[in-house]
Amino acid sequence: MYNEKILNEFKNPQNMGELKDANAIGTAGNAKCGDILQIFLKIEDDIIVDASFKTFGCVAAIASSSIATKMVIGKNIDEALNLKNSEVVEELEGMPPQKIHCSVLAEEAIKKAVEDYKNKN
Amino acid sequence: MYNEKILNEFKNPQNMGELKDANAIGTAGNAKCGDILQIFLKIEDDIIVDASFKTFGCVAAIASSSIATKMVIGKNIDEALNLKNSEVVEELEGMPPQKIHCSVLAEEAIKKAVEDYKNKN
Amino acid sequence: MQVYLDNAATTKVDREVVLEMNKFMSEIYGNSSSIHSFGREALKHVDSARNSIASHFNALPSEIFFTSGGTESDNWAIKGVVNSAKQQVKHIIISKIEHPAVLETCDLLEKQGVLITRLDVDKFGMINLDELKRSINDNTLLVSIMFANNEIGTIQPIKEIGEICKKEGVLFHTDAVQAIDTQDIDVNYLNIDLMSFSSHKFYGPKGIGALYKRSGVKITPLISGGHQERGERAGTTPVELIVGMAKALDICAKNRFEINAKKIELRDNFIDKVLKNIPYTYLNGHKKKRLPGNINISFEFIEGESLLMMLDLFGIAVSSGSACASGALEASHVISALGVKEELAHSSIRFSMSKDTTIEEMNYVYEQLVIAVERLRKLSPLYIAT
Amino acid sequence: MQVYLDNAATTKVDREVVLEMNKFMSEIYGNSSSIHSFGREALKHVDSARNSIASHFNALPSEIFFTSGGTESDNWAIKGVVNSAKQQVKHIIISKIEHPAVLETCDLLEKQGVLITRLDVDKFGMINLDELKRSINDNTLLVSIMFANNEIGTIQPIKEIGEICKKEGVLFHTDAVQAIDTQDIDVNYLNIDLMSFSSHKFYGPKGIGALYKRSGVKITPLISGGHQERGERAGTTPVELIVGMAKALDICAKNRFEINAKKIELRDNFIDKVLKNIPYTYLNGHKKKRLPGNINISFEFIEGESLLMMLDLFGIAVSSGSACASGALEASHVISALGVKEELAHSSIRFSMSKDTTIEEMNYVYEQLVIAVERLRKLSPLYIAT
Ligand SMILES: Cc1ncc(COP(=O)(O)O)c(C=O)c1O
Ligand SMILES: Cc1ncc(COP(=O)(O)O)c(C=O)c1O
Repeated sequence: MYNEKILNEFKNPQNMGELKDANAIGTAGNAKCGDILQIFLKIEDDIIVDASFKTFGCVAAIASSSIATKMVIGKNIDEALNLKNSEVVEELEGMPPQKIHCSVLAEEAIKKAVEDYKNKN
Repeated sequence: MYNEKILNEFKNPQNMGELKDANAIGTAGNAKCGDILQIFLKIEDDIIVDASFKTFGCVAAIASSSIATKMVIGKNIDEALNLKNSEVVEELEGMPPQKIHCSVLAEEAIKKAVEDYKNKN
Repeated sequence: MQVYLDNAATTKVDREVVLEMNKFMSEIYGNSSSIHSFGREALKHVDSARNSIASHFNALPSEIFFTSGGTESDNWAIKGVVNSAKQQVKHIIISKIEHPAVLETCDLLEKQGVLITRLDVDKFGMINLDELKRSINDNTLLVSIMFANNEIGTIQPIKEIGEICKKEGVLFHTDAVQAIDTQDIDVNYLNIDLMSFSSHKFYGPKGIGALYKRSGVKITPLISGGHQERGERAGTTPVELIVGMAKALDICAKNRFEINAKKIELRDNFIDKVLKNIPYTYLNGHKKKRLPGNINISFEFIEGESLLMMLDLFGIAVSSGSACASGALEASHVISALGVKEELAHSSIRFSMSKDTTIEEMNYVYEQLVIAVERLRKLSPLYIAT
Repeated sequence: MQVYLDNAATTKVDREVVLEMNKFMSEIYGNSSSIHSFGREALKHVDSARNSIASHFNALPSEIFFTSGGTESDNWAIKGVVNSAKQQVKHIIISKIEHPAVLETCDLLEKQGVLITRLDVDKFGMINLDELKRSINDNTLLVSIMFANNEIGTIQPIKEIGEICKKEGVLFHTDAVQAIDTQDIDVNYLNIDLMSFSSHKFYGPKGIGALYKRSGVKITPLISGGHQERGERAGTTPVELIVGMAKALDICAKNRFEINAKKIELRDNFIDKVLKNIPYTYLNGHKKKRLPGNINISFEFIEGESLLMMLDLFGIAVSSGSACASGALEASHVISALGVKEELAHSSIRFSMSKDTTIEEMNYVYEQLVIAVERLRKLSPLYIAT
């Protein structure tokens, strides 16, 4: 059901773990539903200079988290706020319909992290 | 569905065709139902000295006819009148339930032949 | 010499099909619903089998639903349409010569209050299109007419039926079980909404078939449970059977033209020879609009089963129109529907050829047939009587 | 190294079974309903397969009905009992951990007005016999409790259930799909009235199964048409699949004792090692009353599917309790019914062994499991949080 791109992203996820010097964190989902995505951002002058993730969830959740961190690094925070789950899906070259919600969680976690940063600053 | 005994009787039927010097004929069944049994008897002093058959019908009908002629040869007419279809079935070592009616036709044809003889004499 | 001429009953599985199936039973044996690589590998082949099967009928892969065979497909199509329909009065139109899978299913539904129209056929086994048109009313949900008949091989005017159904806005199901190996079927060109077929009639394994269901057509599942077949037909996907069926269909399609031509020649020669040389013989079905491999002849004064068994003694496998094997005493409902006299209905024999049937085999069958017919007629009280 | 530990999903077909099936596809390919010698030869083998299968369960041959698999058998048993019952109010008792083939069929019947009681299970997955007794009332037609669960392997007290049903005069159906290869089943000793099973779970082909139906028990057909299976299940008899299933069952029965012992040892060693050495792991199901080949463990802080896929990267095929493959987002209904917290329900993995599973394979799996669990926990926001 997963395409090669998703499986590859799952096999070799990028930006794993907790970013030591993160200044923004966003969390989406909950364990009862089987998916929690946590995004760590390091933001300097409204530019995301680094990002990482921790995820409890299925292959799609992990792949979405990984790809989303890669997508936001280098972006400014307004661009990141505009990240849509459909772009995550596109970057992963499609996703099984029942897994689309994982990409939504990725979008949500990014947004929450940026909002966390905005709230703090 | 047929046992070896029936198949053998069908393969090598005895007493086929019209008995030239028959003095009694009995017919049972009809073409619409797919079975007609005709029994020819040669009766001397109330003893069946020869018998033959002609049959339009399935394997069971032909086997029943054949075995019935063999069974009545040598019998006197009262014994022949008492021939039961179950004896025909037994002699053939069983018959599929839906074919039992063929043995009934054999019994019936024998009876009719004997009655034919009685009516004439 | 052994000659198998009962290919309308079932066929020998193609060597290539067997080899393909073996691979899936011994190597690619995963459950195609599993997401690990064993499962994904199996799924890949199920998907490509589905694609390939769909393409043969100009259907979408998502319109192919695997079942356990033609009978299940027929049951599902008809019961599925009825059960998913909300209207109070439900009406179905079929023909009198449908396969028991359709006939008995409709008998059952009739007892539950569904209205059934059973169309007559003419002496060649063809339905009347005007009668069909007249039979359709506001309550009609479904027309179910077989593509080709299993006993007499008559091919119905499927395109015309499809057009009528489309115009009248009723669903059209066709039992195409007998037609798959020889007919060119485009479900869109023919306006077919539902189509049943079965692998073992075209050199594939037994126990597998499919229902083509046009996308958008709603039928309730017959077998519920897992999510297989997009939630419409539960049960572990029988991978080896599906790839076997797809392979068998590919092979059929490749040589269809040549094989049909060969069969038609053998068929027509045999029919001509029998009708000319054996007196009191009658062809059942249509002379031209018939399946290439089907020969059905009545041998007057002889009961079909005994002729069948006599030929069997000579190593020849055929089928008798009379429904003996099913335990029924009545003559074949198909032959009877043609309006022949009942005696003749009991006297029919079906010879159904395979793609590998040879002229030598047909000649042997003809010779033995002459002998068998003569023997049995000698035994027949009806023959003397004429 | 490739290790297939998903034998509860489906098994590799036994080599001997494949060879047997090949013979029937290539040589004894007749339709067993045909009365010529090709057909009679096929029928002979179907009959002896039926005899042999029946004898394994101490059943009569006439009580075995071939179907397309466990799902069809489950559907037929349950719908068949309901549809043949004349009473107004109809009540069925099942457990909460039945297979979807039973659960969804009952959901459907519930919508049509049938009353369904779904028995709870304890933390080991066992039903409560008192609750069962209390649930039976005058309207109860059927109790359907699976022999052994497919996810957690828990074996129900079938004998006791059978006794209760007999005493109360209600029918007892058991979905024995997971139990056939390892359990000794005597339908009379166990008072089973209806039993579903499926060939592909015991090294036979997919697409074939059977329903045992005690003689005298009335159920309406699910698939109507021909006279096959004594008029109870229409469709051309899939000879090759039936002989394959019978062969597979024979092979299973022959070595059952040794294989069970071996599996149990491998199972218990593996469970002990994991629970002892990998922290935050929990066994699902019963420690003793479980299928010899079933291991089901929750790995806290990890979602099952990702662990499954990580193991897949190491060549290991397992199944995750979470119903990802089916497209559902909910945790497994079975694990949830055990009363574990929902997070844990998403974290379960099933390892199911085959008769050929080796200690080397299990050791390899254990090693890779340690690595995979560590990796995924490092990635888990829940693990840090504790
Ligand atoms: C016209 C027709 N419909 C349906 C069937 C039933 O198909 P199956 O044997 O696959 O159940 C057959 C053959 O038996 C058939 O000839
Ligand atoms: C307990 C149980 N019941 C029913 C089934 C369904 O059987 P089948 O795959 O043969 O349809 C399965 C397996 O899928 C099962 O494990």
